[in-house]
Amino acid sequence: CSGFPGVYKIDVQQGNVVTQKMVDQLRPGMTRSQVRYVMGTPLLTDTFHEDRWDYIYTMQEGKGDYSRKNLTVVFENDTLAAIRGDYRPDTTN
Amino acid sequence: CSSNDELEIPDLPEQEIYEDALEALELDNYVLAIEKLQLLEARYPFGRYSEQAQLELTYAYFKNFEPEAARASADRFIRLHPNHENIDYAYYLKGLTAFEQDRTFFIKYLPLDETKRDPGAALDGFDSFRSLVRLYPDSEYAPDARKRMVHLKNRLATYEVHVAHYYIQRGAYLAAANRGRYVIENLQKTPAIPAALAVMVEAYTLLGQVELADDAMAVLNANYPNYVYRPVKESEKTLLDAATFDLFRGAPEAPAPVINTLSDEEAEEKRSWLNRLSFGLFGDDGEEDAKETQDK
Amino acid sequence: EGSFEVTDIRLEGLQRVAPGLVFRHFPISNGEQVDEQRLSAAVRKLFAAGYFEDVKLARENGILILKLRERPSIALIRLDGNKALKKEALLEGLKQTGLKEGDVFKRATLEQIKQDLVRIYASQGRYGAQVDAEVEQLPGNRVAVNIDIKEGKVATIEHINVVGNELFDDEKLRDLFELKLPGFWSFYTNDDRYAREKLSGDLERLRSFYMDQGYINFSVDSTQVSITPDRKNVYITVNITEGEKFSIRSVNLAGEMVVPEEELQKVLTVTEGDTFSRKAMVKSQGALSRKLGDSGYMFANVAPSPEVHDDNTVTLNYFLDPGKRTYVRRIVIRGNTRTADEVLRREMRQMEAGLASNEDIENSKKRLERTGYFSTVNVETIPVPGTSDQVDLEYTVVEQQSGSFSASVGFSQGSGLILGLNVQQDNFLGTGRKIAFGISNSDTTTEYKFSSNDPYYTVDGVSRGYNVYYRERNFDENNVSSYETDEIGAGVKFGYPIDEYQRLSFGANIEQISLKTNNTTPQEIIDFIADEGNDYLGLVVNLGWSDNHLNRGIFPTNGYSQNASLELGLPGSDLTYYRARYSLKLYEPLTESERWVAKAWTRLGYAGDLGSNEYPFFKHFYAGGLRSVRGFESNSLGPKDTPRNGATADPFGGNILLTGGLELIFPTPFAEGNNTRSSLFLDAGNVFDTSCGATSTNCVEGIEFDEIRASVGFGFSWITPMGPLTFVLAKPLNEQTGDETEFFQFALGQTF
Amino acid sequence: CGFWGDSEEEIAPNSLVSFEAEKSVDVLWSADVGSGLGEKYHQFQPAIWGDRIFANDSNGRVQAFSRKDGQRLWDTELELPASGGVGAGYGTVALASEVGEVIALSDVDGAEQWRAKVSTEVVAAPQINSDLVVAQLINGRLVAFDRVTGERRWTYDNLVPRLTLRGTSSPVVTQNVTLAGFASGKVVAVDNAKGRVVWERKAAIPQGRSELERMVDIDGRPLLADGRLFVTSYQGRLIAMDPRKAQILWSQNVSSYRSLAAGFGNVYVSEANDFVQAFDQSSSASVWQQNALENRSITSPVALSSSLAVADAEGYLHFMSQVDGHFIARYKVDSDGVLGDMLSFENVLYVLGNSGRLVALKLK
Repeated sequence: CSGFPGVYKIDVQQGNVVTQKMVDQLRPGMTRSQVRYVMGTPLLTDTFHEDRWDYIYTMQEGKGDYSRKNLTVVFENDTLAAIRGDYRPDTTN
Repeated sequence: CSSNDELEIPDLPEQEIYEDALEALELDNYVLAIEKLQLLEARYPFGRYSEQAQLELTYAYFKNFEPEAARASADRFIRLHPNHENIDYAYYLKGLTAFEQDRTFFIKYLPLDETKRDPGAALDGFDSFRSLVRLYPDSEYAPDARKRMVHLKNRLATYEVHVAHYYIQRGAYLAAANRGRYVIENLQKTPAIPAALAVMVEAYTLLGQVELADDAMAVLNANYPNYVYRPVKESEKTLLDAATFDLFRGAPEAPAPVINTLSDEEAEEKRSWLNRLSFGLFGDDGEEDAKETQDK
Repeated sequence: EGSFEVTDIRLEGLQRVAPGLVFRHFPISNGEQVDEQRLSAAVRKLFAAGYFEDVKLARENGILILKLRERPSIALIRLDGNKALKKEALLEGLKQTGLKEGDVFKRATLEQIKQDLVRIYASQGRYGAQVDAEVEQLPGNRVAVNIDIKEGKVATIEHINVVGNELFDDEKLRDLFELKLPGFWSFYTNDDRYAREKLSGDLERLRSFYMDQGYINFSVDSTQVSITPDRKNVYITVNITEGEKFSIRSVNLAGEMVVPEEELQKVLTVTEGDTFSRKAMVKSQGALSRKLGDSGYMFANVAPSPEVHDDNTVTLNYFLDPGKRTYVRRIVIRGNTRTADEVLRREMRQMEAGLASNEDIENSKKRLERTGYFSTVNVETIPVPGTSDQVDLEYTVVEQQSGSFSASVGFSQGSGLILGLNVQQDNFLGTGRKIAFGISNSDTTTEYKFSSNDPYYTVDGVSRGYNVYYRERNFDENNVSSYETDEIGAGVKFGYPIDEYQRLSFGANIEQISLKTNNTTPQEIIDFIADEGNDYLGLVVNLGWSDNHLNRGIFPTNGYSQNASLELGLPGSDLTYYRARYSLKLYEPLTESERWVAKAWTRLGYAGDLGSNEYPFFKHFYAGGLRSVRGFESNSLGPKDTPRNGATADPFGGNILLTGGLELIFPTPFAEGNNTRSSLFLDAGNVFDTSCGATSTNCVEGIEFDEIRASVGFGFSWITPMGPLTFVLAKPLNEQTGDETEFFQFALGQTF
Repeated sequence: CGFWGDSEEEIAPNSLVSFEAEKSVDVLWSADVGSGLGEKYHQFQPAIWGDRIFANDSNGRVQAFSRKDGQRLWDTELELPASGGVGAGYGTVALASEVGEVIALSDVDGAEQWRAKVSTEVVAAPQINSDLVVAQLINGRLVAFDRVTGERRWTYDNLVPRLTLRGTSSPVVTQNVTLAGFASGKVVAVDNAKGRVVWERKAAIPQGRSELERMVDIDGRPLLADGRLFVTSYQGRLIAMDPRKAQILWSQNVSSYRSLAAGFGNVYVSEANDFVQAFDQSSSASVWQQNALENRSITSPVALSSSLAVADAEGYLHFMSQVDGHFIARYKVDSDGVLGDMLSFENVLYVLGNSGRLVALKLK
């Protein structure tokens, strides 16, 4: 049995909330501060990956289900070069 | 009712007051020494002894357990006499006051693991020691200051790792990764670095950031080849475990190595026999219960 | 003369000023080429330093000679005639304006001393003070400054006149003022001394008084403050226009709805038709920004803008600017020099590196307070520099003794050597684990007990605890039916949360009890042993439910806590029984400061056998005593046993417990801080027995309400380093013959 | 120092000086004007019109007496907190209250004619001419009402500092100009038709740093004598002006918050430190100074035939010779002391003491 049946567990949320509206505003060549203005300050910036910001969002519900989303933003000499992860900028409009 | 015909303090010459003060200091009568030195400062503010008297006054406050007064008098000395030859002593005293401020009598003799608690005023001590070491590297107090700085830095690093381990257990893996990163970026050259890297590896793995985890592991193995990486996350305790007092649970693979601050790099400690018997109450619980070696 | 090279500098006339000081202000040093112009500039700079009355320059080819005449320094400032203000206060005041013993004396300082002192006295309301000072030469180029003060009387407020008030009379409005006409207490409170800040504070109170009752157009037109020529009396006149009373026409929200509007509407406490009140408007503004804060918008800005219409109604608009979603970067914990960081962090509902939520931050603070390990808990939100959407949280705690420690060694002819050591620590060595162990030895009881409970056996708060005890008791002495028991037992207990406030618990104990009788053991016990024997081994299961909404662990002032428990002697044990208990504590603050609180409590119990054997008498409920109906000796209420061989009847307890009470908690006079609690109480209750033994004489079956005992009294509790100290003065209201009452009761170790 | 508040040493009033009396006081009559002046530093002054004298107490009770024998003619109970003295003239008696009301009574029978609201307290007696009743408020405002109907005709506002000296000067209302001194230290002439400023002069300049040191109130009533206008100010100057051309003729550094008196070509001042000084009206030279009454908190001086009279806080009347200021008589008139200005009319001195007793007396 998973731990104690019926135990109340709190929700554990981590990381930045990312919305499609935000992602749509991303354009290649943006500076770091422009990305930060659109997406907010990233909570995950790894020491060994200067040129990469990860906008990860995880939610572990007390009731059990777990969801995770991530958007990796890659810079080349300080301008936005690539976007990887669970969102696609819909730049049609 | 305030009789303000105070006794007129006789006008003693500067020399005599200073000698009385030194004598009181010898006899460890710090209250009297403070009184004399304060009188000297008021009567002969620019006298021959005024600079030296201020240093002695700081020392007397420190010995008399008056941290605020000691810090204020040290600051005033540093401001007034920037190029006095034993100004390094003033920095040192200021650092010592802060360092000792929190270690009240009661706490010193309790088996409390310092690295799990609030460093408190000791942090202010860190800055004074750092300016002492930076400005006067060859002062006679620099070595001890450096040693205390190392001790403090290690203690802070170990504290961060403790918190990271809690967040791993709690399931807040990004928080744990950031705590690990804080040690790497701010508290370099401490024995807790490998444990901090290990936490980052585990946190990134649990976050599904395989690439970041592998890179962190690479850095860990490169710099600390003989460090044995072991995840900290314990499987969830079940009803069965609870009922059978964990005896059949099988000890979680030995938890990440204990970070010993001043002793050798990677001592390892299993959960002691006494600890298991006393249901985790007494003795070493194997968690990063860093021993704090005797203060030289 | 052109320029020349300075080979050496000689100082003449120095008495007390250190040479180092001169060189620091004289910007010329050996080996420099100097000319006339540079020399005079240097002299001017040295003179400006203020240590010297006169600086002359002379030259012997390369050697520069500075002829200096030091300005006298103030060796002593003597004050005379100062009664109301002590010498230290005045010297401190002078120091602020840069004038203290040891300073250099300049002619201007004399005039400055007079003005500073007059201003210090004026700030104390002594407008009539007169000060004069003169200088006295002392040997060694030093001076003493003698100051003579006539303090004069303090200007008291003679008259506060409010002009233009039709709706409320002067008397009512004057009550709002902190500035008061001289009253009986004025000599002590000094509230009749005029101070400009106090007046502006009073006007603010006047404005909110009106604005909170609908008078949105209220205004203070002008105020005049005048003082009598003898500077003893102050007259204050406040001219106001009250304006009309307004009600709220409609409330609407505007701006970016990041939280669904219905949820925001729910939080509002101002509704259409209410009388306008600025306080209510501001309260709803706070509620709105907190609601936004709960979903991550910590820096939300809610601006209320009332729109006044001429039909005496107001449209209340709230403009919402949520700002950016905010995240918590780090949670720093300060002040826990003894408690381990994890013990605090595990109570937190707000996570690091996650969305910030006001509710979680506030709830974390409450949970820390609920542990009872800290006397005060404060939380501060600090914006992270360089970001507009990250904050750090800093929780600062002040630790306090939680638990108790008592040791006693003594000797009494009655019970021989008395040895007692009882330690109960809720936060043992700061690990958050609760440890209690006791060793006591006297001829009525010998007891060894140990119990421990780890509230966080799992990270979610599943607790696990153990207890083991060995106890020999002789009930002869302490006013209960007399018999002796030998008990030994051990058990384990688990508890786990089922929501933010409720917990379930279950535990199992193995108990071995043996009874011994003596010639005064009452009949009931003799009969019981006859039926059931005197040796019982059993497995006892405890099921529990608790629901704790209290706002603090120790001395709560708000919220309620209730718990119910069921103890079962399981079949297969020698004695099968059930013992159900329920207790409730309810705190209702009476004032906003929550220093006056009404409390209601009840403790109920019902027990019975499970068929095969009689309900064990030693599991009876008792009533009376400090944690029950105060004013009666502990355990002395309820049915009595049937004595044998001429012994007196002793309380026998019962299987029904009915107790409760009401309390008024009030602020302890002369004591700040929250480590004391005083209250007036009304207690009531008793125990009853559903079945009396065949041979029992003074036992009545079933509940009789006129048997309920009650008492009133005063209780005081204080958290000492040794643990909570409680004493009670109680007056029973309806004691009956045979009741054992106690006017004064005292205990170390429990609060009530 | 006692427990009940600190017993600072009071600055003691000078003791009475002994001297050889040259004249004696003859009390013509005295009358009781209600429950006295209360302790609220009320400076009530009686008013004379024709052969009647009017006076009020602090509860709004106004009475009229015959000037000859003190016989009470009428007595009106207004049941409101009077804050200023009473003004009389041209058939109207006007009184002001603490809650910002000006009340006009008929001087024949004391019946109320009209009542008007003003924006704040009035502590000076309203002044009356043939067609206006002018009141000066404590916030530096002058309000003129139609004497008969009470309808507001004009107002003039002068900005006063936040902290002022208690008490306001009563304006001098001539037929077509009103002269008023304010707590701002300014003297203003206002035309009675529309209330427009004719001229404005600074009688004193505030000095010093604290609000206390910068007070320059004009609290005494300006004095029109022989074509000159004399104005005193607290912590300021005594100035003599030409009221038409608003030109300052001379000034003397004297601090006073009292009204002035004139006689024998001199102008008499009760200084703030209770010295009495005489200055020549035209040359401004100081003729004589009487310092014996220091710290006795004396009232404004009043010329009575050849003598100059002041009263003090212990209720003594001191008569000095107008020639050289030496004492010629003394008489205890009211044990509660005298605060308000006194009146002299046809060689009779009328004194309203703090106990509420109105006394008419002559010097023989």
